[in-house]
Amino acid sequence: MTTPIDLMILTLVVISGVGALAVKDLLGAAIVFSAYSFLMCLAWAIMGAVDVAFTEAAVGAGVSTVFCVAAVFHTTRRTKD
Amino acid sequence: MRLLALIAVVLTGGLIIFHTGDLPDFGDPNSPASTHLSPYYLEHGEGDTHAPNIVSAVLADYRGFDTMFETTVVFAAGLACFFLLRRKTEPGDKPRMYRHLPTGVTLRIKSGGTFPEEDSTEFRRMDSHFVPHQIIIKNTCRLVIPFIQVFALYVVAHGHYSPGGGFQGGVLLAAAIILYAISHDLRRSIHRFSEKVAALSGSLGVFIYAGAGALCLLLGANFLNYEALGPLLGVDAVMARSHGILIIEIGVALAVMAVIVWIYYNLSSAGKHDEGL
Amino acid sequence: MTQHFPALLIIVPLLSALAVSAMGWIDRRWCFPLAVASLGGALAVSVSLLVQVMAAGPIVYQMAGWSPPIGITYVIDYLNAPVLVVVLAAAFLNLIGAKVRIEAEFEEKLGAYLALYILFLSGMVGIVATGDAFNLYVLLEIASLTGYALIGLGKERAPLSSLNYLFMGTIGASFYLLGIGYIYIATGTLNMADISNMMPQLMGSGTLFLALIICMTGLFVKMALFPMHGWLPNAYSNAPSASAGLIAPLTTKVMVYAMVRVGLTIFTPEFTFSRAILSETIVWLAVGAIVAGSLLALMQRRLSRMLTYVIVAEVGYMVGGFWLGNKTGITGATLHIINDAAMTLTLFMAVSTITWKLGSDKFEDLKGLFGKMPFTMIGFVLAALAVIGIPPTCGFFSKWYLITGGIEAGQWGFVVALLFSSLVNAVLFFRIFEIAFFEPFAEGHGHHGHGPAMSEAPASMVAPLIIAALSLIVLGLYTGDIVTKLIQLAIPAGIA
Amino acid sequence: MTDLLPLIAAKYNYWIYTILMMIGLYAMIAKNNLVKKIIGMNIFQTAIILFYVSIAYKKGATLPIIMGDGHGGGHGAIQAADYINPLPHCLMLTAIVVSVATLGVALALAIKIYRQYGTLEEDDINHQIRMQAGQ
Repeated sequence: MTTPIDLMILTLVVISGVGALAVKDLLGAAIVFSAYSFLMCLAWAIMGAVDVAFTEAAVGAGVSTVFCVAAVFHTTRRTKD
Repeated sequence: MRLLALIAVVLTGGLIIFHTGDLPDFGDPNSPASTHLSPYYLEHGEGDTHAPNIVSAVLADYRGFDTMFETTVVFAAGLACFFLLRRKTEPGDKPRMYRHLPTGVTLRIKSGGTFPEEDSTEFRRMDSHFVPHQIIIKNTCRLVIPFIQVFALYVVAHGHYSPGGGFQGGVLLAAAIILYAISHDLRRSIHRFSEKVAALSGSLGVFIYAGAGALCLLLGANFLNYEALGPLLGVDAVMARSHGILIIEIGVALAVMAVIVWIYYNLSSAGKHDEGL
Repeated sequence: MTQHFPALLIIVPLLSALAVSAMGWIDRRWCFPLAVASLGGALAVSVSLLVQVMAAGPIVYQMAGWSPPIGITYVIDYLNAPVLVVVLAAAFLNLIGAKVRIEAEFEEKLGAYLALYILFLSGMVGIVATGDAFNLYVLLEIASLTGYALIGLGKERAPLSSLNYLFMGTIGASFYLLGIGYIYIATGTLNMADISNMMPQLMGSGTLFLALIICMTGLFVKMALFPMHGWLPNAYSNAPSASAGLIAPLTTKVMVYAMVRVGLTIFTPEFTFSRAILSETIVWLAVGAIVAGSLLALMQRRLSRMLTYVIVAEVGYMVGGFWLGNKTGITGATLHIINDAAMTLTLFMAVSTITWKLGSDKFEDLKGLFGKMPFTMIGFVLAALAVIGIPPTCGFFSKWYLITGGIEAGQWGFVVALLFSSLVNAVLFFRIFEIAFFEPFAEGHGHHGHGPAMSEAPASMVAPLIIAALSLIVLGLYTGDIVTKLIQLAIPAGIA
Repeated sequence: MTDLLPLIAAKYNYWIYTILMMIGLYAMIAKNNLVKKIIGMNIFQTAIILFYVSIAYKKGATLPIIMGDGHGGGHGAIQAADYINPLPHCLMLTAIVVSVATLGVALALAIKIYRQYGTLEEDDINHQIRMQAGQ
């Protein structure tokens, strides 16, 4: 049986995923997306995929966010959706 | 467009959810996925490669050919970002900002004026006049960066025994350099780790990987069969595989570090390499 | 050393791509010779593999020395040996033909461009040669990622087209990856031969049927089958022409090859064609692709854009032919992979030569082109005849197989669509011949009646073009051999 | 309800992955802003990684790092059922790397597009293209 914390984290993952797409500010979206990646990394660590979780923590929550912020810095923060 | 997207998405999702019932239950140890191939890796992985972390063994040895292309993908992404974004700018074509460190005064020098020397201790170049002088951030990063780098080296070298390996270590090494670039500025980071060095060490990293494989081929074994390196390293076949994994992890780490930093340089300055985040 | 040739096929381009990219920073003069040498070497290896396969049957190469289900294998058999030769030959000819343009357009970034070019090619070669379902995904991503970059530095709308291509390409590749996941959950293995060994016990599996649908959807997106074709015309027509000449002949064709491989080798034909409704639907999609591609091609006023819609229609030919599910149809589809790669290569090289001299490929600028660039136009005409399907050229034979297959399967819609598309192609190309041959040269009317002076493109551009055009006739003449000695042997016995 | 609950719990991961995939796919097709589309693309890719990681999980098993004295002989035979399936993990490392590579290239293209059109909104860009074509 899956533990409640596992279900909770997965639900949070979905919420933060929707949040990243709903925020009307690209810098905010990048940061919420970083939170999404981090929660995903937690979910994977719980499922025993430590190598994958480690990579996601370094890449998804770290480098990807830096790339997104860099791109937003050179374009614009504003968005219509 | 939105309606169309919604229909497509709901169709796909519906199809997949409809078939979820056919899948084995989550965590079922008797599903075909867990019984056909993976027991071999678990039971023989350590004996074959001397790497208790089976993920590393599979990644770098059994399916090492995939990983070679994984590294190549990263390298290709670096090349692609460079190719798409990089543009040359002539130096001195716009005013520069300098801060006089002892007084904190900001100077704006128009093009054609005399600029202070690049390594001057009194004047420091800034991206714009509102950049604060963050002594706390700079010094904290200066303290943290060496530890990140040492940890990254540990992650690379200890990939056989614990989670981690070339890719994760490479990303951490890159993170240290990116941290330096953010806390100080992009120019100083490029001064220490230049674009050319990044590009060349990206190629070198992939070359270490593919070259190790090709060396096995020259020694008469199949491509990437590290057993062939045994006589060269003076160890038996199992240890040769273990050392082979280490060699290619180092190659991956080098390539990934260089390329991630290279991509960061190009993205954070939109290809101009003058001022970063 | 011969037993290592399947690995050399990949190592030679990969190592030379690294060397080329390094040379771009050290001494740019070495980049081009290195690239040509590596492609030439890989081409020689692939020809020798073709000879080996024809003499001694399929070759299996175990990467890292692990036996098949455990490690990754490369399998060279009757199906992919000829495709490998065509892929490498097309890239080689295009590289030589585009030398002048590449050096003029990307002088600063020559090393990066050529490295991306070779990496793209090594991805394509890997997709064709691999015997591992997941390895195919990784190579697909290499080819796609480099492809986005090669397209992205083109004319004004290129970045946007490239980004749209990236979105669609990622959707396609991710769907393929998802399909592999479903295969893995049902069988527990990733090796193609191993999966197909298990298929007889899993005939009724719903999971595998879903996997088949998802994999095919992914590949259809990547090959731009009709409802998902939106990205292709923009991406190909805005790309730099050196890249278009590489990507247009290879990407869609190699994706069709991957579809054939997934359909025949991973899911055995018994499973792939077991649900009539699926085959029917896909054949009708292919009919839609042929009709829509032909009609949209008629509406274009630019040569390169017209050709991109011809590609959309050609994808319909191959997909439809394969999903007819009979031996003739699959033979036609496989033969058409080879022929269409050669035809598209010739057409795009001709367009590249024309735009190099004229700076435009709008129809009204093509006037009097036969007098001005006779050799280029010879190549163009040959390729056009092949696309229309006139007998001595190769296009006729594959179309013949496809139509026969359609009649055998009773798919009259497909047959009619093929005939309609041939008619439309005839209209398309004869319209261009008319503009280029009969109408007077725009600036020549003040002079004597001798017509415009000849001003052909440099020989390094025209010679590869002529070679590619002649290959269309050679392929046509050797159709019998290709079919009986290779393709017939590649099709599993289970197909009627 | 009593039948449904165990069913949902047994397949919860698969449900979540499908939902995430739908969210990502919808964002990629329907969103107007290019960076939002790129984020949607990454969500789509991570959803598939979640699917693979869920395949690998085994109840009552531990991490795929073999415990023992490190010489392969000092302990009893290794029971495969005691360790989580390592193969999908290895595949997904590759997939994560591919996704970050794609992200880098996509953002590079987005910066290039912004430089060219001064906006990241797709409808504004299409509008500008139509205006240019009309002139």
